Amino acid sequence: MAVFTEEQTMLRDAAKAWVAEKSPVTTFRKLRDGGNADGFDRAVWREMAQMGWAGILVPEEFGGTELGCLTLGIVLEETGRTLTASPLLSTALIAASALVLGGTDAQKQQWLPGIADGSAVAAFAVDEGAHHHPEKLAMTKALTGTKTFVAEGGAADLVIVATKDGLFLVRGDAKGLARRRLSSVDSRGLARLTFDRAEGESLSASLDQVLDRARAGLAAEMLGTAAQAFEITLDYLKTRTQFGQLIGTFQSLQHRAAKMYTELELTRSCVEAALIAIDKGANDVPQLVALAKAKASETLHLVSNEMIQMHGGIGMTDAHDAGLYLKRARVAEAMYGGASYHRDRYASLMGY
Amino acid sequence: MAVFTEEQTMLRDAAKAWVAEKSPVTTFRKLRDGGNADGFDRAVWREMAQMGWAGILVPEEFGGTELGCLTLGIVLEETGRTLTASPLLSTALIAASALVLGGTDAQKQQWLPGIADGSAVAAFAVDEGAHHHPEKLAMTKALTGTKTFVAEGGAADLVIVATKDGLFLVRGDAKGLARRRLSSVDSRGLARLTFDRAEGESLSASLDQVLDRARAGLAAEMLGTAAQAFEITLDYLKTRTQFGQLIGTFQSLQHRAAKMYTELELTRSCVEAALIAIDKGANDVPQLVALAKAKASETLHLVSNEMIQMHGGIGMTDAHDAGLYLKRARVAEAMYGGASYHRDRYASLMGY
Amino acid sequence: MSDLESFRSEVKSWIEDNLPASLKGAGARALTDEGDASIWGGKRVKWTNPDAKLWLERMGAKGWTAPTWPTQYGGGGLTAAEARVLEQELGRAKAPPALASFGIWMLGPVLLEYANEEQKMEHLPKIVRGEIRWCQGYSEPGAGSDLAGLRTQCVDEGDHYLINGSKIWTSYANHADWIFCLVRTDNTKKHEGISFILFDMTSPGVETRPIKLISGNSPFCETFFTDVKVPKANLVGKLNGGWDIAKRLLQYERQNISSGGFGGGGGYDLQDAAKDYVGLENGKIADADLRARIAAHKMDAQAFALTVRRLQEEAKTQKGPSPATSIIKYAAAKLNQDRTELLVEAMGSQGLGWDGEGYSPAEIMAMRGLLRAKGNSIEGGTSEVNLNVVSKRVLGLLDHQ
Amino acid sequence: MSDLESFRSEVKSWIEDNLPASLKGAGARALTDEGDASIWGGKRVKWTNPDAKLWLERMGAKGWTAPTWPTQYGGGGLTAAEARVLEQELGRAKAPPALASFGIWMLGPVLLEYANEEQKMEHLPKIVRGEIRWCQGYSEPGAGSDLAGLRTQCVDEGDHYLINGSKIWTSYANHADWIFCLVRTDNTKKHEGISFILFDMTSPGVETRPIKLISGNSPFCETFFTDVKVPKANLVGKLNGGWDIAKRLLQYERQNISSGGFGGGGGYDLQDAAKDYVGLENGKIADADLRARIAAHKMDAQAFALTVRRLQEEAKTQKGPSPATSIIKYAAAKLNQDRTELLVEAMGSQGLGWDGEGYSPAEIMAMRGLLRAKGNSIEGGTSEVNLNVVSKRVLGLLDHQ
Repeated sequence: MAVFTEEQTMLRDAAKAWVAEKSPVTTFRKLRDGGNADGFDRAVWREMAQMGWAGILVPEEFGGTELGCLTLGIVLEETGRTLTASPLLSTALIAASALVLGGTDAQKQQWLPGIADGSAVAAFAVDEGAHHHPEKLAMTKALTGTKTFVAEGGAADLVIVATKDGLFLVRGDAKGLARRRLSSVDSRGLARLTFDRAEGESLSASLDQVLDRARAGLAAEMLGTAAQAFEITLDYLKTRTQFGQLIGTFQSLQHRAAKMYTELELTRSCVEAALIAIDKGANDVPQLVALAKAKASETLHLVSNEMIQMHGGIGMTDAHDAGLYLKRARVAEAMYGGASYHRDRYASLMGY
Repeated sequence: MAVFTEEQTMLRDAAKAWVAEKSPVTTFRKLRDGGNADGFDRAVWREMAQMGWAGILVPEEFGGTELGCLTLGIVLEETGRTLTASPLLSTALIAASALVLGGTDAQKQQWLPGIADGSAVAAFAVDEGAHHHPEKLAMTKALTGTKTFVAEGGAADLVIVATKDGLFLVRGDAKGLARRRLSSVDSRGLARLTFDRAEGESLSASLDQVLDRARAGLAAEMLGTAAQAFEITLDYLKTRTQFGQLIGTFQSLQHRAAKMYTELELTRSCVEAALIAIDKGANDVPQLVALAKAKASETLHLVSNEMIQMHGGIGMTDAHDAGLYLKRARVAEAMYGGASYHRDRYASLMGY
Repeated sequence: MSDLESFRSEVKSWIEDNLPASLKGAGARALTDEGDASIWGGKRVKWTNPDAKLWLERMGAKGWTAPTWPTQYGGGGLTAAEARVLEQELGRAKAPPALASFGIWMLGPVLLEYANEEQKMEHLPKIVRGEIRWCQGYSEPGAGSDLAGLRTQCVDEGDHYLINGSKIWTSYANHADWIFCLVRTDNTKKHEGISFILFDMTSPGVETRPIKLISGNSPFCETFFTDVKVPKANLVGKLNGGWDIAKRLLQYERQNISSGGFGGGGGYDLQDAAKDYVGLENGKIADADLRARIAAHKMDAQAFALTVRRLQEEAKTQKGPSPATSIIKYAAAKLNQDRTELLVEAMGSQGLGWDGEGYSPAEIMAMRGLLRAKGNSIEGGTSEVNLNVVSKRVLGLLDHQ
Repeated sequence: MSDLESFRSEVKSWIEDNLPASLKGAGARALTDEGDASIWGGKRVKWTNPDAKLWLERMGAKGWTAPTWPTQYGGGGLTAAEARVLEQELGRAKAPPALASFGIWMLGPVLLEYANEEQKMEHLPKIVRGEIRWCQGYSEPGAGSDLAGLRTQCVDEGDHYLINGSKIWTSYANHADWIFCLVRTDNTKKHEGISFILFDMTSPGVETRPIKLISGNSPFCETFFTDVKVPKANLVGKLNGGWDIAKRLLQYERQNISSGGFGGGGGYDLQDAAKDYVGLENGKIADADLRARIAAHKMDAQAFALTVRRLQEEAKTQKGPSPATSIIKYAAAKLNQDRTELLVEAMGSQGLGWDGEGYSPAEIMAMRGLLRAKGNSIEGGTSEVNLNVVSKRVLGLLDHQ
């Protein structure tokens, strides 16, 4: 990983410890089996906020620490490892970014303290159809139409809405907004939102800028998910015996493991570079973000498939965690554009 | 392989025996090192014609046997195994097809007997630029312009020329035709032909029909090349020792070998199906030919790369045959459209 | 008229007379986990459609559920050519399959080869008529790819065997009447200590527990044997000679998987899904990257279908399945995984539903199909084992020393 | 002004004063097989450009050809931070490299670690000044990936060693002055019977024979030793202790390959070639399938470059190359192969030339580059060996028993 500051290293260690104690995969499994309608546990989210994570992008005057996207990415990676279901991405990264980048003083005052202390949950509504095409949105400032594939859309207290006329801020309980929860394969809090001349306020942040932060943050979470899926699988290779041998001694599995490791290392470089570029306000953010999201999608796809295959039959059972990683993988791969979308975007950005 | 007739089996065995005795890879190597300008040996070609191969598509009245494309494909596969350089594809398959499908009686009388007895060598001139785009030809019946990547173009006694106004037959010594031999990586007889109001006769065969036969025949040759490259490599895996072990006992190489074998079996099915469909005049020839050429290109690409890698350093030396297979592979892959072209064509044919 | 053509017209009119009207044109419903369970027959079948029962009875009486098996065992006694005619005519009439059966696909062929006369007379006719539903007791928790590492004990108690142990991945064990089972009869040897035995699933001491898969279905069970008494006459072949039978049966299993390929994911064709969800631009799927990958997959699928047909034609002169079926099993699994992944990708976020509102049944089926397909490269021999088999048995490469 | 900044201005003015005018802005010419041979220095160097000679002499005198080596051995004695400043300023001035040298990249670091004082004083300064050109005697015909299987005999004859055997893939052995060589000094052990020795290539009994590659170049030789007498003082490290030195040196070799990546194929950028040969449609490369693959490759290349930089930064706190360099070597080889294949594919039939009329030099270079790149996954440790190293040393997986 990148060379971290002491503060970042401490934060990572704290996140690791918290996740191990408070949010192992069994926690997510209980949430799923309990049929939680929000797709996350509000008490857990408040605990995460108390750790300071909800305010990592929020300026100190509004109760945050303003440590930047790389720092938030470190936490997202750790929570991604155990499939922790929370509004960390939608709220602490996306909504906080939209407000910091484009909110009026009044809007900041109204929302940022709540974001930082975990009392306000936010969602980001972009997609209007089955595929991610933010460059072809139909919805206008009239705020009428449908948004789908909205993470935390069912529970959100505020919704950042992307339209062809820019971003808008709509309260979760706004007039003209109807929400329907979706039962997605990853059992997270996805929803479809229907707007009928909904009440909203304009935000002056650019959609592309907020979207790129969303993608980079999601890529960090996916890196954690992939890294953990790989480590679980590697452990299995070191303990499962067949033909009187640890299966990890079979060369074809060794080479596949080494290739996964290589992809994970490459992906880590891309994710960290994108987050660092965002924090620096560098010119090549769009390109680095496309790279990070595409790589994270490809790597998580590969690792989640290999996790099942290398576990054999046991990985196919609902009782094992492999299926949970696979299911989360497919949703995260598609969200804010899959590998195919970002390859196309990368090529266009590079002028060919 | 497909269930062959007794005649086809005999022909295959005869081809195998002839190739082993008269045209092993060493023969091609000598031809290359000798700097033969034609890219093939005319004496050898006459011998092949005496075996009856040049007349496999030629009607009996013109000195041939009219046994069909599958039969000719069997011979092309065998000659492809040892990289036999000959005008078998350009003359016995492509030119004979063009004449049989679209020649007048006079044209047939003039050319088919010579094709069947090996005295006439033919070439097929299609591409006008670096990439295969027969649907966008610029040359018209005025027969003015440039054709490149023409196999046997330097030596041909007659040239079948593709234009947007259909096929034309141009004598090798026609007025208005200038030829320049190209030194291609596969050391075969490629040339660039420049036409300046060249004399030619129209042929009524359709370009697509002749082109599909050319592609299917080339795919058969490539299947043989790939199959032999694989067998040479498999032999090496069974004899080369490293770390006190035959390298063929290493599981990662075993799995890669098994995957190559799988691809070869799949490719064989496609090549044979395309040739059989051509002989039957089936409706799905274009689709099956796109499939066969794409699959043959992909498989030969894979096998020629693995041949070098599995041989290690020795395969990198000019003294070893691996380089010869690799070089021929890249030329054959591109000729009459590579895998990318035929994937696009297949999708378009299927309506998406 | 040739004998074959006269047979064809005989078949035609028989179908015309015997295929119940309600089933005409019903087509070959996919035999997926989600299919109608009654097609599997057996003692505990619950017929949802009386015409389906009638159709099985009529086909069973003719022996046409097992067309090439000898008539003395209830089979159809047809030649390979006649069986193909039968298949063609059933296809033409879009008749639904009368019976889905591990007895026909897997057990029957090895009984014909290895069982004694009494065993054949006892079991084969009931298989043909769909009266007994069989399950396969092969894998164990510690013996998956390394099947021969199995530990289920079968002890000779003089007048009977006593079986103790457990199996896993027993398909539909909770619905089966009988099991064909690999057991350990000698603990001092590995492959040479295995026997092949048949027994009644209602025997005291047999318990089954369905396994929930990641796709939400439970086509497999864990199966536990505690002091199960089995008559000694139920041993097939020689004591400690079960491994050869086991391998043979696995070949039939792979061949069966191969010829049908893997299904699941619903009937939505990939190119139609791409057109519907991604749309066309100038007649081409608008996402050029996805289009290229769909075309590549479709081409692989056609290459696979051509290969299955070619191997079947070539196999006519041979006896039994060839080791090349291992490449087919490997390729079929990969194809089905590619197909279901592409289908879900084409559907975008609509392909990511688990259930409930907001997703169509075809969308839900697509995701469930993707999840279920991950097992294709594990069940019936992993892809890794298939590749090992090809490299050793077909390519002649040696074991690592 | 910090020390580093004052060092920077010192470097700047030194370059200004000492870089010959004709070389200013010449840039980092690729050190490919086709490059100017004089950059390799050595006794037999033929200077094609007197300014290049001058530049080497000046850089060598400062020790800046080996900036971090101690000054007592002729090195620059710079800290890592100073060396980076030097590199930056040379880059800013687009100065050509003064010297390409296996002595600096591979031999020097292990001499610093393993050699005795006399050996360091003898060899290191000449390496720094480019006076002696070294080659590497590692692989043998029967010992490629299994390097420790080497058989070249080194027998103790009392006052000297006698060496018999042969090496293969000795880079530029026909141009080298001296060789660092692995030899067998004990036939009863494998790894523990290997020693690391240095000797003069003009010694009687040394013969070299260039190997022609499929790309048409001959960067490697077969090298034969017949009763070559070598002073006993030329042994580096302990007798039979050469394997540790060998492994260490291989790490430096891989690190060297990694940091530079593989070159070749000419300077034609892939996306430019695609634009020129395939053309654009609506601003996108007209072949959408090729475009997607070019984008995927370019993204992999950027991911690789970011990773090299990240590992370098992380390595600052560590000592010596880490096992993770094996993934870099593996990835670099694959990337260069992908790049050269795509370049040739983009050029279509124009990329398929060998030489002569009808093809531009860039087109010929593209094909030669493709052919040469096939060796990238073989030389300096095959990709298979790299993956073995990663799985065992990084991932902790065990050997097959």
